Amino acid sequence: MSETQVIGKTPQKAEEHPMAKILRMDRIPHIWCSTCGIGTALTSFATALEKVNIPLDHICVVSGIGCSGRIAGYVKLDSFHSTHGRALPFATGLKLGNPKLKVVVISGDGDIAGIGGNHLIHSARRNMDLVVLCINNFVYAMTGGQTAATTPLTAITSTSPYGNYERPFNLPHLAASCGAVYVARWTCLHVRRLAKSIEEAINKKGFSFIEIIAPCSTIYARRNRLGDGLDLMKFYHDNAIIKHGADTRELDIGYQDKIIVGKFVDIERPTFLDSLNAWNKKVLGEKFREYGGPND
Amino acid sequence: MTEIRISGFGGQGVIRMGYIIGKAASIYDNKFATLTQSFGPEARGSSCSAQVVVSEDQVLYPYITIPNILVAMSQEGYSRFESNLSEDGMLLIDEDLVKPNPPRGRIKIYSIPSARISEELGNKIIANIVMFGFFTVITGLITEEAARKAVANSVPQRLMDLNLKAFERGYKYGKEFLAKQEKSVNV
Amino acid sequence: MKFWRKPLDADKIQIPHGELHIVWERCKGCSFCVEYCPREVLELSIEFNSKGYHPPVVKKPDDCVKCGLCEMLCPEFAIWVTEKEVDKVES
Amino acid sequence: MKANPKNVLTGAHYLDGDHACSEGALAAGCNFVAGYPITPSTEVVERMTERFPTIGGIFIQMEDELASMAAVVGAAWSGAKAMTVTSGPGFSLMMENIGLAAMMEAPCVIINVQRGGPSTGLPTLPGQADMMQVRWGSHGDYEIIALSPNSPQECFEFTIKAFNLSEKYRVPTFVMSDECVGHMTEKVIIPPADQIELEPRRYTTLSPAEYLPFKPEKDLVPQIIKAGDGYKIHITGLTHDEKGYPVMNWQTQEKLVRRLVDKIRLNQDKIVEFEEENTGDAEVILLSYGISSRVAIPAIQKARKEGIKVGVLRLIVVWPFPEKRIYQLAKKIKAFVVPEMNYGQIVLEVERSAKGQAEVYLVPHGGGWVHDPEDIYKAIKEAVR
Repeated sequence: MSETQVIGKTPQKAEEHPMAKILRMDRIPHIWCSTCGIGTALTSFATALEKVNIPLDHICVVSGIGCSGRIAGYVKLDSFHSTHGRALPFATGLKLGNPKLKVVVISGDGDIAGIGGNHLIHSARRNMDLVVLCINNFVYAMTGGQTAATTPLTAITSTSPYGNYERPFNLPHLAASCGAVYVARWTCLHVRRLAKSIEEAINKKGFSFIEIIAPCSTIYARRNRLGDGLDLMKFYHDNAIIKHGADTRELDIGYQDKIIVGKFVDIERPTFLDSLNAWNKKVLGEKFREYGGPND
Repeated sequence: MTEIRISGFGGQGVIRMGYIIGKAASIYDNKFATLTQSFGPEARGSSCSAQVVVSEDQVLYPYITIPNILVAMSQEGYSRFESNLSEDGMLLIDEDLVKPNPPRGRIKIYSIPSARISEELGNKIIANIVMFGFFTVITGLITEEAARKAVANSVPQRLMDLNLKAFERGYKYGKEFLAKQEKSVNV
Repeated sequence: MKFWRKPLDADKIQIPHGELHIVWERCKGCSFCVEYCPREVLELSIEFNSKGYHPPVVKKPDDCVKCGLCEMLCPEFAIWVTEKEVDKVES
Repeated sequence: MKANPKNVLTGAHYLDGDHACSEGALAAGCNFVAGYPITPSTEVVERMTERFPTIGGIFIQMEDELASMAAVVGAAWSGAKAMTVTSGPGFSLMMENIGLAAMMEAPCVIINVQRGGPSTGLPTLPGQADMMQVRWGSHGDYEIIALSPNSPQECFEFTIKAFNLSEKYRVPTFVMSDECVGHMTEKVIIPPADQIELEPRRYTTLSPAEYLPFKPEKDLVPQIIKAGDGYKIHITGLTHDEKGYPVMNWQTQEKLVRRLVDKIRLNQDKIVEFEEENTGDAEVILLSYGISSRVAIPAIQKARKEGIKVGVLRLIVVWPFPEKRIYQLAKKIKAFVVPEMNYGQIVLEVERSAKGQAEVYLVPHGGGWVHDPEDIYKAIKEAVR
């Protein structure tokens, strides 16, 4: 480590960040803007990984494209940075190719709910054993802040300069109604609860979906004159209401309105692979040969 | 080289009959046989057809051009394809379902109540196998042994007896048909 | 640490002391750590780092109880805290 | 490496081309298929769904072709032998992630049972008009390998070849079948497993500390690992260095993309495969591939009977293109005749390779049926006049 470390104002000998075993420190500093929330979400993910019961060798991260999509490049795990919107089908292939893997999809709202929306609903319907961390900053940030499927009504974006008039998705409701077995929403301020949720989701079998509301200061906050990322964090502090088990139909996010957060769904349902194996065993009996992975 | 077209309506096992002819010729008689079939809405609705080319040498052009044999199991299949049958071809029909015009050229007509026989056997779906038994005798294109093996190895185990029975009925009907014809020629 | 009235289990209470580590050049000056430190241990430096941001500095090192919130909120992996020593409660 | 007997349906079978592709894939060890139904390719996956549960393998019907191709790349990276199957419109939808497979150097096989286009075109009738799309359809520069069968027997054999080439060169490899071959039923002889040679995946022997996922070996192909092996790799569709990390500059682009192209171009003598017949004293050479190469034979026979010296160059591997051989032959003959079921695709490559040394005649056909051999015969006569 060549960087100077400071304690107080007195430079001290370098030590590494406790997350170094999970992060690719050779790639830090990352590309995200000052006061962007993605890094905070990543820290929560890393914190959760310290506690899960799965060996790190078996945990993979798949991202799509965009700001959040870059997360795959910063985790020291088998990590894949795929194409726009296709993180979920890529992850589906990765998981089914080797069912021993635990695959976590971390990507943005544009990627998962916009261009990849079809994959989201079908992955949830199948109860594919994946964890999805959808970092929602309400815009297509990397391309300069265009309207997304999550942009709140009236918010200004580069392609809705007079305000957005398209109804946004209520993502937890979408995921839950399609069959996700674990659904939660937190903001980047709720780091501990978020880490706990991620830990639960990783330890759970089936399709888990966590929406993470993240500040985008450079694009979203600036264009809407909401201050910087810190102002958005303060907004979350004052306006996020924790309501576990809330009816997912009531989780719409209005512009600068209350944000309901919490764990909304935590149920059991057979996964795609469980169903495939159980059904074939039932129908084919002795003749069925379960696929166990690439070394089969 | 022999070109065969089997026509009928969906659900009669037209394609399956083409498959069994091709399998008998290529797998059990060691000839070459290429099956092509009409796909699309036509396979699901009214009429459908299967085409088989049987040859001593490799079949190069996969489609039939002027068929030597037409098997018609429906009036529509007959009307649609009869004009394309070779002038000295063989026309095999289900006599209850197809009312043919007087034959053109030297075309010979061979008829069997295949649907009725299959109903007697208790299952309409084996009309094609009855027809196949008849076909085996009438055309002499494939050996009896190959034909039986092809039937046995192309149907589900639980339906094998029924199918073989259907084949025998068609085969027997064919033998009798030829004997009758010979008699009428001799008289 | 002093209490007005000594808790019954005072001998079991251990309050950890944190030691903060800040990577000066990695910081992008978001000030999340400063804002949300529950004991107001940190403040923004008046100095710039080479990227032009004001990283945090430790204002009250003795007050850090190693809650780790700064570490978790930092989007840059630029601050973390390790355990320094543990205080016993005194009456 | 020999095929696993549990996967191989040894014996003589009466199969259509699509089912023969399935048996080829199984014999090659394919254990993952993601697909979306589309005529006339669906029979391939239907047979896989029937066969997989008893031999160990997973089929998943994805929500669309974009998902299918993305899942194939994911599965390849977790160690599966992965394949997808499609036709016309579905092939177009796969293009972006075919580029991802090329960039991530994921060994995988894509079967395209071509139908008439553009757009929905002729779902139940043949075409050969995706021959340029398979080569150039995704954005950016890359190379692929494509084979074209003309019978169910070749559907079986070429699917195995495709898997082997995709493993050897870590490149998406295509079986460019068509509706005619796919829906044609003929005898297919499947040999015993010990007569089927398979190319093993090029797993690294290096430790995680030494291993670089995109450091090439001598033949320009890097060694691979699979997710979960503890190597903790990062793989991206962005331009990347040997470590796999994205680097956005022209030097990295030059190094990476040139290697992706060169690993096929510089190995092309080992990849290219064709059948050549009577080219020694030929005046005219009939050059074709897939079903067109088959319906051309009666035309060639007829021309030869009339004393026309016709040679044959039939492409088994269409991409990479055998440009060197075509140039050599061009110098000795009058003309090439190229029948294909499109209005001029591979013929452009023949012209390019002949470098003006011989005339090149296209015998076009818009698809929906195969060529009338008579039209090919006429073109041969025209070419020697």
